[in-house]
Amino acid sequence: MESPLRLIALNPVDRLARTVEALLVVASAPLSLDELADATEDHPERIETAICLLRERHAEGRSGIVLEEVAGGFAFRASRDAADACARLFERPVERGLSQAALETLAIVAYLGPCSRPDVARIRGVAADSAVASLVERGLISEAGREPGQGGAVRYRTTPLFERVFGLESLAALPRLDDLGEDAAELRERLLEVAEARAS
Amino acid sequence: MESPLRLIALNPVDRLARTVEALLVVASAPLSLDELADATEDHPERIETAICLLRERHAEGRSGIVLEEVAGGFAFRASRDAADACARLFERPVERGLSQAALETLAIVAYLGPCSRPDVARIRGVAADSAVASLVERGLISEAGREPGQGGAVRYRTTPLFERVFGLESLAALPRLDDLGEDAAELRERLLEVAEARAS
Amino acid sequence: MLPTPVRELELELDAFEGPFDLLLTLLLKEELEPREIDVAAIVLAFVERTAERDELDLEACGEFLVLVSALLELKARALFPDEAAELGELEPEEAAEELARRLAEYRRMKEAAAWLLDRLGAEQDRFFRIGPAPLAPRAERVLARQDPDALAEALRALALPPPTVSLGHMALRFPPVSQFLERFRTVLSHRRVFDFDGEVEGLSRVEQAVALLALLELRKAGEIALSQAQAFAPIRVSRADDERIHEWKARSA
Repeated sequence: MESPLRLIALNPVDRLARTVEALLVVASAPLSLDELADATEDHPERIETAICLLRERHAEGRSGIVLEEVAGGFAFRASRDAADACARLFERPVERGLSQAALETLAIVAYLGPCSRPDVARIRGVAADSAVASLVERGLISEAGREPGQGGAVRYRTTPLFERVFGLESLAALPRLDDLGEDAAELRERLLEVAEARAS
Repeated sequence: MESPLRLIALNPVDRLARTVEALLVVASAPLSLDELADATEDHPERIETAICLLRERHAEGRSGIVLEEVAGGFAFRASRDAADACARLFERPVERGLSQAALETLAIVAYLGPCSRPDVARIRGVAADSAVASLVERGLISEAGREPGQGGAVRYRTTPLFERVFGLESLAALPRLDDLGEDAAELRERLLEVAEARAS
Repeated sequence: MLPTPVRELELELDAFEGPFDLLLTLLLKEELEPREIDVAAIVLAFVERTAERDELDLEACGEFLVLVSALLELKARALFPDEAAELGELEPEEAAEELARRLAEYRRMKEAAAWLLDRLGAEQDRFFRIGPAPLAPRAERVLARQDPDALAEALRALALPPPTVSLGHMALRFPPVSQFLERFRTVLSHRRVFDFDGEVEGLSRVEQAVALLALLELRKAGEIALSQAQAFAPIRVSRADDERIHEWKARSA
């Protein structure tokens, strides 16, 4: 606990520096001087003074948290001493499998051809936004134009990485689903019918 | 620039504390003791000592960066003094408040999860589709497979973000349902009265 | 306690006068027969009360729906003691317990929701970073080799028709009584008399139960007359004015 005396004695620039520190630790992108000034409702010159103070406090060799000026503003990074530990933290073990949501979304896109998020959502019966986003991020599906018509939704198709991961020479090598429909159109029809029954 | 002399003189726990600081400032989610131990290749007990040191250094009122135990691990957050400045710059995941329906749905998923939309509807007596969709969109709940059996409904569970937003060390920090309100006890009493009336 | 508007809803029914929550207590204590309760009148009272207020209290509406549908369920079970067993294998007493259990569960979840709301208020000045740090190293996600059969399986599962969902214990599994009210009114606008059994033939037992409730409500409102030659004989439904004519004829004869 801090003594009241120290609170009173706190230098205003130091107080501002703390607020800037707080903003930077929460930000997920570098913050510019102007953004910091707006957020703190303070003058850019005083922000600069606070930044000077923080630069000293969060210098390489003095703290694990290092203040860095990058394009677009200021951000915290890990100190160089901690590079190995950071590498271990971010080096992810090989993932064994996909979530149910990801697997279903991937199956729909692979078997039915380019599909939009609304398509996937209709067939699965739940919103597909996060599943699609995560598959795009992993490089298993990618954008493939838009649905016809103005303002059509973005469509997605599987990528070469998808084929590699599933050990397929091409999409034609997918296990057959003849019992569900003769072609992609019939399959789509069937899936939409079931989805409708599920929703009602 | 720091003198080599000071580097040599650096206390080993202090050095470890700096590495932990560095890991926490780049991590995208709270890190558990084990994760910190793995990344630093150090013993959990020593990590604990380092955390103690950091807790003091990054205490409310002492730094803009505050160390917090949350969602099963440790994370940095902005100091409370900086809340106004943060609010001007960042949108909280639940900035615009949660509807009563969303809060009830969230409570059901947190306590009974993983559970499906029909589960939620059964308890609330009304459909929960839009509440579930809004909670998924805010990242407070996410898909967790489907119910077993044919045509099973998608199940949901709360996310680590839920724990962070509500400041819970873990889901175990939720109050026990039995402790909630006297209404439940009163209803149970009525129930017992019914049972006794029938037995007599 | 129930939210004020529902709890304090003053009811003036034939069988009961007082606040809704007392009615509920009496039902749970089995001091009142569910079959004596005029559900339509309760709905009417609630709608009137709601209309008097400027604001629509959705919470109260939700609470009310749960209560009324549970009440309807109790009433249907009490009306069909034999079929109740078939419907949900629940005795009326068990149904009462089930109602209390369901209400308790819903109430606990509401309490939990209130707790979360409080907590959210208390956490309003704590900000964490959501998402990755701006200068964090980028992590590559490496996925192990996957089996393409898993894709086929996933799609096959999505193509399976869902099980016929058993809504046996859902509060809102009844078709609306109003549906049958309208239906019977329409039939009677074309015909003076019809057989209830013939009209509900082919409907599920639950639908038949609700249809009978509708019939009773119409009878209570004085819109129709009911007659039955003997127990288990078809129920004959006629317009109320026709009944009066019959009565008059009978008395004059």
